[in-house]
Amino acid sequence: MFQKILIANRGEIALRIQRACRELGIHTVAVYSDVDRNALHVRYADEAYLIGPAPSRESYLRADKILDVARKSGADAIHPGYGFLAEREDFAQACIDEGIKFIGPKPSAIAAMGDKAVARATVQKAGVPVVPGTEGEGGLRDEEIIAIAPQIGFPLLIKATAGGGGKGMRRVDRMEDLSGALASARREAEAAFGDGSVYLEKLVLGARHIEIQLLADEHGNVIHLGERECSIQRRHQKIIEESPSPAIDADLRERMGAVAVKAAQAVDYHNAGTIEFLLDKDKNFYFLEMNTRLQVEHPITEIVTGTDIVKEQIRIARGRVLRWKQRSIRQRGWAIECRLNAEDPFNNFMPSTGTITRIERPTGPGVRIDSSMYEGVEVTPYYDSLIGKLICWGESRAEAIIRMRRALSEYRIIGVRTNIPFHQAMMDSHRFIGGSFDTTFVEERFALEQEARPEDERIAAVIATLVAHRYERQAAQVVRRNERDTSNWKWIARWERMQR
Amino acid sequence: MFQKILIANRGEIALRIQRACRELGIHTVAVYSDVDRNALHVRYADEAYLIGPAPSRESYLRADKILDVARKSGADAIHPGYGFLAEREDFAQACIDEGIKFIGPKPSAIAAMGDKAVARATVQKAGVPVVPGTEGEGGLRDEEIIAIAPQIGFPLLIKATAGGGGKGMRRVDRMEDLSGALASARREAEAAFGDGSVYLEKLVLGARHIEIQLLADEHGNVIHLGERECSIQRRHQKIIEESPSPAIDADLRERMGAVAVKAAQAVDYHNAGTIEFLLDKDKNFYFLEMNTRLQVEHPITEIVTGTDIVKEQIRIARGRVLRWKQRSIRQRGWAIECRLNAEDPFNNFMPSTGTITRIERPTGPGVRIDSSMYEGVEVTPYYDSLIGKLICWGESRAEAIIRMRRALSEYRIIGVRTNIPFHQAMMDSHRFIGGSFDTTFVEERFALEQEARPEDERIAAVIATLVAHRYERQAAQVVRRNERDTSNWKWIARWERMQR
Amino acid sequence: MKYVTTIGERQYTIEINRDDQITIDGVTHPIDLRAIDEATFSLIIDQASHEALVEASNGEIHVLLRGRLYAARVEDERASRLSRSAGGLHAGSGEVTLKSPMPGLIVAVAVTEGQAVTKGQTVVVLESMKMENELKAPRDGTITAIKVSPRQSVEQHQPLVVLT
Amino acid sequence: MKYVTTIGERQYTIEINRDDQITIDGVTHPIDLRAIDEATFSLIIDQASHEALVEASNGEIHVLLRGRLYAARVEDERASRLSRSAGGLHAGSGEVTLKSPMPGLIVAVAVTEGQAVTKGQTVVVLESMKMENELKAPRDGTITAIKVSPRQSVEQHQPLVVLT
Repeated sequence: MFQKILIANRGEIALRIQRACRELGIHTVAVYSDVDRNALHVRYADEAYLIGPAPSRESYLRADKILDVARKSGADAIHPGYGFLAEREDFAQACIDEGIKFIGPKPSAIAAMGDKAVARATVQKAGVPVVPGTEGEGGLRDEEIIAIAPQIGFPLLIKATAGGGGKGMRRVDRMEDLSGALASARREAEAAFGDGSVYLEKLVLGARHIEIQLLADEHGNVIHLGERECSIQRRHQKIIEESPSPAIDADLRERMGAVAVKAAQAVDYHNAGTIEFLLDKDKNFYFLEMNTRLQVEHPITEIVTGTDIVKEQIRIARGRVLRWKQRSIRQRGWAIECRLNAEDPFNNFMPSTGTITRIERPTGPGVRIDSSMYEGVEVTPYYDSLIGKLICWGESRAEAIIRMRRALSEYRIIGVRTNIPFHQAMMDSHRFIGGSFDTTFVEERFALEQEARPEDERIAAVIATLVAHRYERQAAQVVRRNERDTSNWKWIARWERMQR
Repeated sequence: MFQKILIANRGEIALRIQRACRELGIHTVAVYSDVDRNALHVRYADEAYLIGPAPSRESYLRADKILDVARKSGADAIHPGYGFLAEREDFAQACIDEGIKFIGPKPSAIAAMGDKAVARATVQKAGVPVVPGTEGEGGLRDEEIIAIAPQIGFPLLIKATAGGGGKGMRRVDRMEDLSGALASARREAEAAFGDGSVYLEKLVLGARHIEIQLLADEHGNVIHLGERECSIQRRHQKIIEESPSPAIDADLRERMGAVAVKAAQAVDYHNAGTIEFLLDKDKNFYFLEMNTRLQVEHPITEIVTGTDIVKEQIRIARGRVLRWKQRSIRQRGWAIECRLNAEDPFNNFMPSTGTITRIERPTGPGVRIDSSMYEGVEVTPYYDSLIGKLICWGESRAEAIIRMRRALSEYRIIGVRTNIPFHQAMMDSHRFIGGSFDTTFVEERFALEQEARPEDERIAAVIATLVAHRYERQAAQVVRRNERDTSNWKWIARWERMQR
Repeated sequence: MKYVTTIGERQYTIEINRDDQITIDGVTHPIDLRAIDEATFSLIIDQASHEALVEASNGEIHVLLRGRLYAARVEDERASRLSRSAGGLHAGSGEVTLKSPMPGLIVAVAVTEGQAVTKGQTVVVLESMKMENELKAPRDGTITAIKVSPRQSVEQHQPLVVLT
Repeated sequence: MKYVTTIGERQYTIEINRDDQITIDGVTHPIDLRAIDEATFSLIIDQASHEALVEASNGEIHVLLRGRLYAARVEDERASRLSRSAGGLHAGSGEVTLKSPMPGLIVAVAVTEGQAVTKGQTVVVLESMKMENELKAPRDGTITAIKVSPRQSVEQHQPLVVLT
């Protein structure tokens, strides 16, 4: 039984884990960087410890400081969330050495899946289909790679063995481009991961990204919670996920689930994890990689299967036996998640920083929000741009989509730009509604246009004019000329309310 | 196909119906009273019409004005919500006469169920068990009632035939009290409903309040969506509801459901409706009354059955055939609703009016909120004190309870008193957790005590002192003496942020 | 700066030494208080994290913490000494006017002039927000005046009865 | 009071006659505008209900309406006439400095001094929030100065390149 869990993370996922702990009656310990003193994960925690300056490498990536806090606070377990230290075998090992339970898999499983080339080889041995590519455990020299490439065939992908987030990844269409692409991919991988090793994979055209959520206890039981489709991506970043997938039927789900379980068993996997697959047009599927941690998009699976993956992670880490058999897991209805990012969809998705001055969140039936934003929060450039996850459930995919439309219409954020207009356009897109898309859809076929809405524009002009008029009139009455700046805007509404 | 629906209501239920319309792509027309101009249901609507002063009888109860708005706006249907005009057969008839679809049952069904004595007689004829009591259709004189009473036995209840909300209801334990109680019950019923008719029912001791949610299309198909338990009541007002009920098993559910369907069929019922039953200790159940409208507590049924009752009401009113057979309805997990009222649980649940200056709402897994409150809203004495519904789902009843605890801990409202502490105490109560309670539980066995929390009190003292200290210090620096009033409190935090 | 803060029956002596340190009843604690918005304050004290909504109301400071509302009176030490030496005055003597806590309709007046009442006894029944509410005597005393009658509408803060 | 309000390419002439009535491009409409809070405004116009978040930003008024952000310039009629007669000045001539929209790391500088660029052409690649972002030329022109180099950290608003 855990009394106290340290959450080695920030943002919405730290809050998500704290909620699970609070429901279970477990005390939480937060760690935070200088700029996060007012963050929700600090305010929601039972205890909070400052661990360093804003840059992650000086705070959230400092395993030594985090372990020090764990010791000081007397935490019996650490939940790493996703990102930061979540997939660092050395951190998981350091926890074990300290006698603190790491809520996740064994270090050896993290290591085996962390090197993408090793992972390919390992699961292939266990009978899991992989995309044709270089065999073995990576570390090939350029000459070897160039020699193998023609057997794999073009187009192909160069991938970093330490890969993640598309770094060190290159598409190569012709033999003559290979050598140059290898050099630049290695440079990028070296810069990003400190490791320039790469391997080759055949590029699967028209592929969808399908992943299987797994739960594995420490007694050899492994089940899957069905699939998620994450093909709506941009620059290898997932933007919209759904469960189930419109491309999967019961038979394929069972086969992919069984293979995913086999892949996990190949590394003696414990706790929650995800096997990512590519699914081609002929419904062949290939192992892509395993994420040995909680995923951003776990809520859609929770909703359709009626589970709480984070509470389950904690139960598993306590040594409990899985409460379900595979046959008791059933998907019900459909869930979609839109990742809300602070970025400008009309300006090449440029990240947007600033202070969120007002948030209006959707509520009502079928809506879930996981977010750590609040009014007055500053979105800084130090961490990723995810400002919230909006998840909608519907009886059918169609209902999930109309509900997402409704929820997006209620979600209002001012102070930073958000990609809400992108999501709105996607929910109106015929191809998305029809379920016929692949991972290239956003970048190659989906154009977000600032299409004219003349009536709305006219109303916006009216509101702008009326508000400006009031401001002028009231400012003339009350405020001295030199105090008229934008900060007075807030004050006006308040003044007006006082006058009523 | 409806293009435009007028919602003849206000508050959270108007918003709930508007959300359903927005999801279905139907335009909405709001009506509002003077004090509701800034209400969410006005701001969420596509069109909004002022219909009169604050008191309901001059606005939300003015059928003539509402029909006038329906004509002017070109609405093809009216959704009455609950309360106000929802169970007024004359209003339903007036809609029909205007060629506007009333989203609810036929006037004759409203009438048959509206007179509680008639309803008893009608369903009894159809083979539905009723509590022993006076036979026939009410309108009995005192002498007749006094003559029948001994056959029914004491304790018994006097009830108003036009009843609702406990008005005109009296418990009578002895023959000698009957005559006086009759007189006062008739007076109260006359004052409340303009109709002093009463009837008698045997008082069922230790009874639980169980109700069955029905859906009936206009083609003769009737199904039920399982039960809700609403035994946590105070002064005949429901406070906490849950679905399923800890007192019901599959067999009893099937039997009660079948009887409820029979009761509805007895009046050729269409649309959504609810049959309320008393369930005694021996699991005998008795028809209590039918609510011929949407219920406040409908969300818990939506969540466990995966339906959207309001969208279903609209589909039924469009003439669609029910999309489900009885056998396709399944309950999954457990849902609990806490009604948040503006009232002081430590001061005899005295209603609390005022301006809500800050609301913090729970989000995250398994939480739904239906509320029409916002920061700056004024809670007036004109309408009921319901300020929100907090609904939590869990895989099991235990999980629903721990999640409700977590959600209640996140829900923070300042500006009016709320009954959140009552709900927190209930979620910690052994009897509630054990599921062993009846409708008298809150009033007879549940004591909400302001039990000491010395550590929290100490922290509250520290925060109060620190905030007061800052205020004093800053006020001394910046504000002239005569401007120091409570409205400066807001300003201080802002000032402080500006100084950072 | 030294304060005496009272919540209910209990008094806390809190000394604010520096922005990041206080002394409570003689024991020193490191603190970090942040204003999140106009009403929300986050306190970290001895590494424990607390968050409260704070509002000033009638000279008291209301602190909503973990679902419970605490009404605190904060006085600096000197003022506190003064008020204690003048104490006993406002404890149960003098005239008290029971006012309507909200607009509504008087349903019943349960007392008559000259009647002795005990603390907590129902004095007036007021209908508001579709509910009947029993207004109770704030302390023992005698009813010296009744200002309303049944079926009368009243405004918020309107005097209802006077108690001596 | 008569205003000329510009959103994108379009201009609206809006006359505010009374608190409850305006004239848009010559047509009169009944209106009811309410401030819900500092940023939220509710408008009922011809019975149609609209709600927007409004914020002032760099002399423009930003209106977030149905998920879309509109940047409006509101001028009274006289000021508008003046600015139009002075018009054409700020259309594509003079020196433009491309500044960093946020703190970050320069990944690449895609141009050289003296190079001609067209509007929309990538000039600098900036890494921030774990993403690479392409900063583009705001209009056609010639690069006259480059102020940063790859792997250099930059602050928000730091000048990157100058375009003439």
